[in-house]
Amino acid sequence: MTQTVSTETEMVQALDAEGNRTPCPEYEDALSTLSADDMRRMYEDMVLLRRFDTQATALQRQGELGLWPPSLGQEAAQIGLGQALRPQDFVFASYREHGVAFARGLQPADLLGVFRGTSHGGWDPQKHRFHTYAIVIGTQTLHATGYAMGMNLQGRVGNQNPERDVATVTCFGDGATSQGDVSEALTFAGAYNAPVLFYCQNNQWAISEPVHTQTSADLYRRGEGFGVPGVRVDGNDVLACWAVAQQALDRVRSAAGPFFIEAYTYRRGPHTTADDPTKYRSGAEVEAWERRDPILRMQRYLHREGIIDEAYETELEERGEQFAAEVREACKAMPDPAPEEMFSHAYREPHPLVEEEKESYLAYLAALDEEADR
Amino acid sequence: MTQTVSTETEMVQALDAEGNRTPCPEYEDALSTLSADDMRRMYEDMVLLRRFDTQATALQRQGELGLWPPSLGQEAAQIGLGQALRPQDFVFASYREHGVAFARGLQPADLLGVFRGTSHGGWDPQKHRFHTYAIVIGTQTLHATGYAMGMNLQGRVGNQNPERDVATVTCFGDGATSQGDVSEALTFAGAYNAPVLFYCQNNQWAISEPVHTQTSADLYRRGEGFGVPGVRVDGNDVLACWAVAQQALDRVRSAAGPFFIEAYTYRRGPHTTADDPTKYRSGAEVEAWERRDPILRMQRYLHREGIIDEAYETELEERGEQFAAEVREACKAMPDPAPEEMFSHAYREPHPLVEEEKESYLAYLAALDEEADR
Amino acid sequence: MSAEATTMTMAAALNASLRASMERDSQVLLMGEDIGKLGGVFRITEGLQKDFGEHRVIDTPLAESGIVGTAIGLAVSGYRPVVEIQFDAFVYPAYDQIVTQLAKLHSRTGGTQPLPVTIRIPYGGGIGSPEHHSESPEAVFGHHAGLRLMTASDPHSAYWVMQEAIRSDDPVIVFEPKRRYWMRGEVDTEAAEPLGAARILAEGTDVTLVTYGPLTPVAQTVVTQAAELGISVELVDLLSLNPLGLDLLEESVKRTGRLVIGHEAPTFLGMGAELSARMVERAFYHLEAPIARVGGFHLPYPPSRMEEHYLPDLDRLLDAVEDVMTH
Amino acid sequence: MSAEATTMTMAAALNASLRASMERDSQVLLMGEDIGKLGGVFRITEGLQKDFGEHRVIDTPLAESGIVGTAIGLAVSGYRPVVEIQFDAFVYPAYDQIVTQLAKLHSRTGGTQPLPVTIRIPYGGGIGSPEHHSESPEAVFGHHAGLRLMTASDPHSAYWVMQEAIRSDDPVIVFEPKRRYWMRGEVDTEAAEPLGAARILAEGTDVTLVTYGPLTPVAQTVVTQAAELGISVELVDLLSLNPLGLDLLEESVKRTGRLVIGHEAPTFLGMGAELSARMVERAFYHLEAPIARVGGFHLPYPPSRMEEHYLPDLDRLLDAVEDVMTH
Ligand SMILES: Cc1ncc(C[n+]2csc(CCOP(=O)(O)OP(=O)(O)O)c2C)c(N)n1
Ligand SMILES: Cc1ncc(C[n+]2csc(CCOP(=O)(O)OP(=O)(O)O)c2C)c(N)n1
Ligand SMILES: [Mg+2]
Ligand SMILES: [Mg+2]
Repeated sequence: MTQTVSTETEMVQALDAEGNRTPCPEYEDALSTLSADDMRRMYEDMVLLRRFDTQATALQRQGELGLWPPSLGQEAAQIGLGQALRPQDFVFASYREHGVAFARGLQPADLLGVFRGTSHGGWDPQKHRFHTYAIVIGTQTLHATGYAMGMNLQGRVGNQNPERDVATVTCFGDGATSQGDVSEALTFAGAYNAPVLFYCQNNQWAISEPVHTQTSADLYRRGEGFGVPGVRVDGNDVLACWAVAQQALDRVRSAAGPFFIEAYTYRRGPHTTADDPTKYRSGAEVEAWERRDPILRMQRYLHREGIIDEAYETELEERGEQFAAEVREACKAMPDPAPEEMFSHAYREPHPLVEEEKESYLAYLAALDEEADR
Repeated sequence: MTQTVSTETEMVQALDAEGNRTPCPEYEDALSTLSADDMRRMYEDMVLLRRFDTQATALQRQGELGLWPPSLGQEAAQIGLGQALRPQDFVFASYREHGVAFARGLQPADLLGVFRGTSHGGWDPQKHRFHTYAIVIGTQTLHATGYAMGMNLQGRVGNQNPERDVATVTCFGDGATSQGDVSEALTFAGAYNAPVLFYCQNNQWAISEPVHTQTSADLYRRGEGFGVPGVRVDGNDVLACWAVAQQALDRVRSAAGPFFIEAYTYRRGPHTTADDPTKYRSGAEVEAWERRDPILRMQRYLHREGIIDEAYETELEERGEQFAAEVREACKAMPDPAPEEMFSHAYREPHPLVEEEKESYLAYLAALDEEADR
Repeated sequence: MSAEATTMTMAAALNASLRASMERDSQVLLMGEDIGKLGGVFRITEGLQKDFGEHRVIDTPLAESGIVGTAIGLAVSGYRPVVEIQFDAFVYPAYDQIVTQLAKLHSRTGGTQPLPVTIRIPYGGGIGSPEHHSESPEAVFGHHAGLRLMTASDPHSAYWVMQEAIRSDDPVIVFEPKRRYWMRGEVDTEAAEPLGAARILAEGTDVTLVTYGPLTPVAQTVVTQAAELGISVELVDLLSLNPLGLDLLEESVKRTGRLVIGHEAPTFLGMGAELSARMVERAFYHLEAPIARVGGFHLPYPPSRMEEHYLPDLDRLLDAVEDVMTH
Repeated sequence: MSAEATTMTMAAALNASLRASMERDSQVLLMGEDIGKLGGVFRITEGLQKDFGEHRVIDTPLAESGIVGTAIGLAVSGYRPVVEIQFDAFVYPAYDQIVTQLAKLHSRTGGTQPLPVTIRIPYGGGIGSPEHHSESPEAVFGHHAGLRLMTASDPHSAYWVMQEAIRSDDPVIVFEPKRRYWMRGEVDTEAAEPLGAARILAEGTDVTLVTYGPLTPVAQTVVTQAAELGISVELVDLLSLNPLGLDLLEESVKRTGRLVIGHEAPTFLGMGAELSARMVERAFYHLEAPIARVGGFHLPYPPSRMEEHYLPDLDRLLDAVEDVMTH
């Protein structure tokens, strides 16, 4: 069996699995700036993300979604990054980054639509500064790098102005690191000193393949040979994820060049609702990672610090249930798009063949309707 | 101006630019096995390679070749590797590896045909254990890695049998390291512990682009993040190239896993005869590298050691001229292929459309001929 | 059908065909993402790693160019690799290796180096999947010489197409109609007759309908329904997309004088364009009406809640059949 | 032609067009391998880095997927990148980025994100180059919706096609006929009339000949020589390959009743297949003879000493014209 839990010691950590605050040498300054509110917000976001994810999984089982890729287990890695972002930053992510998406102001329906099959994305990337989910593994890392090159060209980094300097972030998985595109993104980022943060959630699995099928090396070191330094963080420790991301983002905004973070975590659910993980991994492994649950850990810490209490928890649970109800409703309210929508955005400027096909198909549908009416 | 000559100190070296034998710590054992004959052969091969290359360049100027990619300046890197290979090894190379090709028994006409336009390769890769030149940058690194995976599967490595254990080698340039395929080859090689040697001739230029356009990092470290360790060798020092290659090949044959060599050298000629390097680099840079000429260096050393003398040099020059004459003759003797040849090997098994097109085109040609005859 | 015929799904037929190939020839090995323990996301390789070992059923890193590129090297080292691409649109990262290397190496080596590589691609839509999981990319491979393209429309043809592909010394791409994986049918694993590049599934006299892969079962219903309307449809099913079984189609068109071509891939520059052009070249004076094409629109494959509008279906095919009859 | 017309090569016209675009719009930037100091291997970008700086004329690492992928990101950040692919067959490593990302992102973002990226590809053969330097890959991009494809056949059209491509908010691939880079012609940089998707270069009554890009100058000679044989050829030149200028072609075919299609790309699944199928759909009852296609063979592009046999030339086109006249 893969010993995925064993490398804990090499990672940046601020909270151990029991929720004890451990010394976090290079990040204590950053961590000391966190208020109780900040930390409570991290906890809340993780709890709500999980509630959302459970709800979405249920909606898939009920046939409301075609598929769902759960974020279960990766809450700390996603929320830690999400909260470290500034409004002006721009994120290019793959299909499992629900926590990051929420941090960018996306709505549940935006994400659900992609898996309900009403849209392939559909939101305005500029509005949220969060690009549409990428499904072809690794492609988004190049888009992020290009965007970051643009920020360099526009002088949007290195102005010592944290309100204005832009960090570009790309999120991807352990499996994605094998794709040529990801290496080319590291190449371009290194060559142009592009202000981009490579944020790799190593959740130990790419569908049924453990990370050692991809590589025998440590992922956080992947960028070095391209001129992109990196660090590994305990991806189940929201404080550490936040601190490492925050510092890396500052670095990137300051024009010091690209950076690579490996958030070492675990995908506790199936790859998607279509997957059967019992085919390829042991219950013992999953249980070992349950004991490192990111929410539990933070909960213990906040309780111990007196930042949250039972009353708060009860209220949070209620908010979670209400959120879930909204999610259910939003999902079911999403209508099937009308057929003419399909023809709307293939091109931005008029295209005679598309026009022709649209007209003839709509005429055909109308004729079918007429026939049916008779 | 790029300071391409400055990193000498970080490289494995056995002969300095003046041809003095310098201490070469990890490789002295290997070097001590070289006989005077061995070293003379290296020198000879370099001299003949250069004569060939000069002749081919001249043939291009005379219109006998469409194009020629000169190997000028890279003789040590190519011959050092070539002589370190064993008969059972297999090489997958790109279009400039004339020295390696000769070491595998290729004939001048084989190489010239590709640039005369009579063939895209045409030799049997199995016969020479040298695949056809790859022109699409980087693709061959994956073929080599796959071949090496095959050697693993067939138990053709790690038998402590140097006559039988197979090393697979792939040659590519500094520019090629940016291609996704090369990174994917490193990925597969690392993941499967494939017995493959990545042999990168960093000749400082990819057409008009200096190596720092590709990357800010050291190329010999590119593989580390994929689990492929590497070393940089002075690519203008044939003894060092041989020693480093020899040791790496042994390592690879012993099933210790993939390895990466960066041979730090310089492309002194144009990229191809179609190129005009004065557009992008200084004469001073080229001159600096002329002073590090690989042949001169070895010549000085061999003279000093009494391994070669004036008489030998005269005789070698004569052999060179004779070789050049043969090359000229072989080139001009190469007939234009008959049109039907074009239809011969697209498929191995019969293909009705190809048959149909062939028949109708040959009939058309015959009709044209008839018309002309009238 | 011989005594060996048994009823199974297309998925099971493909699995059995891969198994038979591996038993027959120890040089056959399988490569791909998640094909080992998981048996592939469609379970086509289910149980094969358990029975043949990790050295013959190889889980690869997540990199399609790498998979095809190393398969080429494995072929040069003597193997017959059978590569699984997880879904149609994920073949594009391997496009360069397929069209500049796999397709051309035999020719480049002057015919000395065979490249017996099979690439399996589950293709087509209709299963409610997200973006990139429902495309039909056959045409963009057909334009490049050096590759053979095959597909199947029922379990029996799937079994035999896979046999032929793996036996071929040319590189072959097998397009597997993923929405038919669960279709059941008789499979005769001892059949003696080769299936050929094209076959007539229903004889008819008024109009020829040619389809392949996932659309052929729909076309079979078209035949029945057209008959009710008094139209006799001859159904031609293509099993090879390169080379195309043009002789059989030509004969059919010459008999019926009318042709409807259906496929899921976009009409524009799709396989139907070539079929139409060839039939005009070969059977112009027999044509009594314009050739009709029914295919996907010139649009990105839409979100699944719209795919029923995108995919050619019974109604659209029947409509085209009726239409060419009124000319 | 206005007073601004000057005689120049197609290479110079393209260079002037890029320069004019960069002067007009500061968001236009150029990216590619060797386009800076060297000015590109064909010198199309000569002098532009010197005049606009390294930030607007960017030498990239040697990685086509990376070039297109980062161009997409640059477009999202507000630029209008113009990408040079060094030679036709070197576009294939970028195939995935082009067809799954560049072509689809506008649609994926619900029409909110324009992708004004231009990809310049020198294409076609006839210049005695090694393998991979002479291909015509337009068809394999045309099959994917979301891209516009353009080409040019003389310096003037090259100038204006590039203007239109860079101005478009859709991604455009411009196929530049590399063997015509040195062709001279009048260029009117102040021309007011748009050129359109297709244009008639010679009016004729007996047969329509449609070509594009590098073959059009050959087709012009066909027109002259056919006239000597008493055949009046109408020559249609396509400047847009997606969308196709079908209306103009249809009218021409309806007038002449005969059609010959020529291109360098392989006939099988080439642009000619679509043109033939469309004309059959639109002008069937006007056709007096089968439509003839003249294109490359279904073979890898051969070594240059054989390319004269591979490429459609004057004789083959003329032969086809005579042939359709005898039907
Ligand atoms: C190019 C490409 N190949 C294959 C797939 C199918 N696929 C979807 S997700 C996945 C595994 C991804 O693993 P990882 O990058 O670790 O991300 P995770 O799912 O674990 O978040 C695969 C193989 C794909 N989407 N794109
Ligand atoms: C995929 C691809 N893109 C572009 C080219 C055009 N090209 C040919 S050689 C070359 C530079 C190669 O540089 P390098 O890898 O350093 O090898 P060198 O020529 O220096 O030996 C380029 C860009 C190509 N052959 N293949
Ligand atoms: Mg993963
Ligand atoms: Mg180089």
